[in-house]
Amino acid sequence: MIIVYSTILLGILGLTSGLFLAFAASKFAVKEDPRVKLVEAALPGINCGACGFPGCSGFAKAYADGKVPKEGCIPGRRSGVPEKLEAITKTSQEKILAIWKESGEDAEKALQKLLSATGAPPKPVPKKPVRPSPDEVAKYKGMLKDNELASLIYGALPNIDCGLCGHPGCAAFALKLAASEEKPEKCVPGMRQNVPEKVAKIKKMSSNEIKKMLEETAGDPKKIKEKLGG
Amino acid sequence: MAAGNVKTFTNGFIAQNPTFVQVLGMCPTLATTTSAANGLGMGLATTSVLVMSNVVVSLVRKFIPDKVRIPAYIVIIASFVTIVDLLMHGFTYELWKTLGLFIPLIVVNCIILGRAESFASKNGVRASFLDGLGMGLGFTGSLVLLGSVREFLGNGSIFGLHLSNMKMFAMILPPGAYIALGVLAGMFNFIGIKKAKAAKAKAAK
Amino acid sequence: MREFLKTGLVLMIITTIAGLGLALVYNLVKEPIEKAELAAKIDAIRFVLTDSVTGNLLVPETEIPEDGKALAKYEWTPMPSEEGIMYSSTTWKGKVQSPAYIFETKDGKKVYVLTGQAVGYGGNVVSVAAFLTTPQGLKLNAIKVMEYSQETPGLGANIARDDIQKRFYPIASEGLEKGLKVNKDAGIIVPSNELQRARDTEGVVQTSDVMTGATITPRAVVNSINTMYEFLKKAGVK
Amino acid sequence: MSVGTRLFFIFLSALLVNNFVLSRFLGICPFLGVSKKVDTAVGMSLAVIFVMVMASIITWLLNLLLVAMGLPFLTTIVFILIIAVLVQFVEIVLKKTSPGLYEALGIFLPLITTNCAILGLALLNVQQEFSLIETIVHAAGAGLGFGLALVIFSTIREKMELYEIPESFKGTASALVSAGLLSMAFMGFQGLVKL
Repeated sequence: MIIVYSTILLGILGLTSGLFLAFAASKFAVKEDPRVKLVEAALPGINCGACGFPGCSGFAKAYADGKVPKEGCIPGRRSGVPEKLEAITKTSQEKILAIWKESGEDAEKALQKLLSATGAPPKPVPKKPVRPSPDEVAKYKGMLKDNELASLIYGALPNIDCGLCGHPGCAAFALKLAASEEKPEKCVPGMRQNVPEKVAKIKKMSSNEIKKMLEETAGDPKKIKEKLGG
Repeated sequence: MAAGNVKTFTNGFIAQNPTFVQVLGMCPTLATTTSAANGLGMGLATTSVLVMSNVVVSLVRKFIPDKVRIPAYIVIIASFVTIVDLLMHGFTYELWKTLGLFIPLIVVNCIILGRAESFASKNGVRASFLDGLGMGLGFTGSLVLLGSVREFLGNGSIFGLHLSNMKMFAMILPPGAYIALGVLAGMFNFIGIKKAKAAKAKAAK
Repeated sequence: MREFLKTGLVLMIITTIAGLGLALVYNLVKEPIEKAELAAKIDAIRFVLTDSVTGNLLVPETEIPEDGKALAKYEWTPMPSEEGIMYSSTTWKGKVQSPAYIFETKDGKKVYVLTGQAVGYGGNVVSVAAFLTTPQGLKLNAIKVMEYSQETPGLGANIARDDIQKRFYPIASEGLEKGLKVNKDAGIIVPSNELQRARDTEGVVQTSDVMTGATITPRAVVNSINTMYEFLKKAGVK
Repeated sequence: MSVGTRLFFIFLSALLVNNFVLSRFLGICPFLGVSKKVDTAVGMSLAVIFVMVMASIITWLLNLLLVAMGLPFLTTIVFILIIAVLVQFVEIVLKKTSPGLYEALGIFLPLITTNCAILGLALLNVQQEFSLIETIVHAAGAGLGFGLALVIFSTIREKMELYEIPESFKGTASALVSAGLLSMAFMGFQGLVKL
């Protein structure tokens, strides 16, 4: 007898609570900003409050308004949450809405779609910097000749062609910087030699100032660094 | 796949140790670690429930609509806890008598629902099984560690073997639990920071 | 509408399976639990029936029941019981479980074995006690605490230790008559050579030295003894 | 001891003597997590008190049903299911009816489902065999006790941000040690109530 009672009682309780929640959810439905929902899906969801925010949804809202860094979620740090958060902030609003519609407002599916779309690996595979081959480096160096801004920026870079910025060598990176398709912070060794300030200085210079500096230093990176060092 | 699994398994020991790093599951940690044996008993019970619920949650994760996600996971966890409670009550009567109140509280132990939500609901069965096992053993490790520290300071014994008759009774009382765990957490961070510094120094060289 | 049903049904399936599983496990485990608890009870009865001073059994060995059937022969229920509780005391807020048992000692004196309980830190603290009829009146021969799972581990749960339970017995009828108190409530510290005298004459049980920081659990045991004594008096036992 | 004093004793013992966080070790995960800022602490305490009282009433009634049907082993699972459903319902209603209050209070609610204090309280109400009024008073006392400990602790932690703490003791480690001292202080209330 006990078995029958227990199964029926729990069955009824389950049904009523399920219907109750579904009914309440639809009756009190509220439009949610999909970006916050995506961020929430990326978080571990344990609501531990270690970030100081009350639960993951609190942290998600704050992150969406840019009030908190992507490492704010302490348990998430080692399971690749910062990379996912970065991928979300990078995608534009229209793209998010599109993905949101496509995946029928299911945060999990939308997150997977978004991560695969922006190439950020859903699984946190550590990026091993690929050391560029010498001929690749030479090829880009050749292309520097006819672009003064790029060759001046090249002079400011550490020129160790480590590839940490994700580009094959400093020359390629300099060309990208000149076309402002890349951010100077990407140059990891450059951080200690305040490369970002130097690049900013160069960007502000007019074209003949650049030409003058190139002639004075004859394009020698060491002299360019001294001039820019300041 | 094997390397990934080993990593998921060992993840729970140091890298994401539930007690010291993720700061989860504090209620049973502080309460049952008055002795190493209690800590061990509690740790193993939690591990078994954690592994079972992780596996089942990852099995059914596709069928559960998002609206009833938390109640569904909690029902799964609660039924495993009650099963463990009944089995312990029937077959290991002595241990059950000492751990009475804390077995039902495993249900709301933040680790289990945490792992169910953040890991099991997003990964396959094998990975969830290993994660549950790793996290559970990491949790048991920290429970036994804290249990032996408190038992040693509290009544001079570990696992009941009498070592010293220095009895700092405060260690058994609630404040002792907080302080002991605080100091242990501090040491854990200290080791972590020193390791990180050593790693950075090596990388910079 | 369909969407509601889907959610409701999914949760219902899960809870029904859970309910079924639990009920099956409960049925599987019901006998072992009863067996384990009966075994524990019989051990307790054997324990309380041994004279704490001389260490030998008050009743002949053959009288100690081996199983539920043998135990039933000694049952004694002077009052009606509802939900297994025969008597509850308003003064001591304790309860006496039904049934009680009567044994005959070797020299024909009656021994009343009762199961009493009182609310402790987290729940009921249940204990089995034996009261021996002596010319001066009823004497608490021994007590064994059975159920203490809700007490705080390491604090109240220390009541399980035999050396601590020894502080609660034996107690002469004069102490019982006065109504037992824990030494903390009586506000005195009993010197270690006076423990027995303090119990027999003033009815004060010294526990604060062995169970510092835990007063609720020992107070629950003392209250259950007082309740059992009050029950025996009400049941007309001299 | 008249009913009134007994109720007051139950309230006082839940509030101070057997404080849910500092001596019964229940509800520590949010206690450590959310106590960084005072306003989140106050919001969290209100949410906890609110849910504790409602959950206690419903679980007390359900327990009558369970005992009547002779299913004692279902207590845990039925209680926790009700708590989870209740919390989720309150969150949905709050999000719609008063976004302002939801902003301050509602976001704590998913955090409360995994809070050991609520289930611990529900189980204690049943084990102590409280009547309905006593259960409500006990729940209010426990909730206020939780809130009291949380708010006091958050003020301490806000001050602690200013002290220079050794690198490895920042954050949770120093929080735990100061919680230990706070729990020692609360032990001072030990003999206050002989329940």
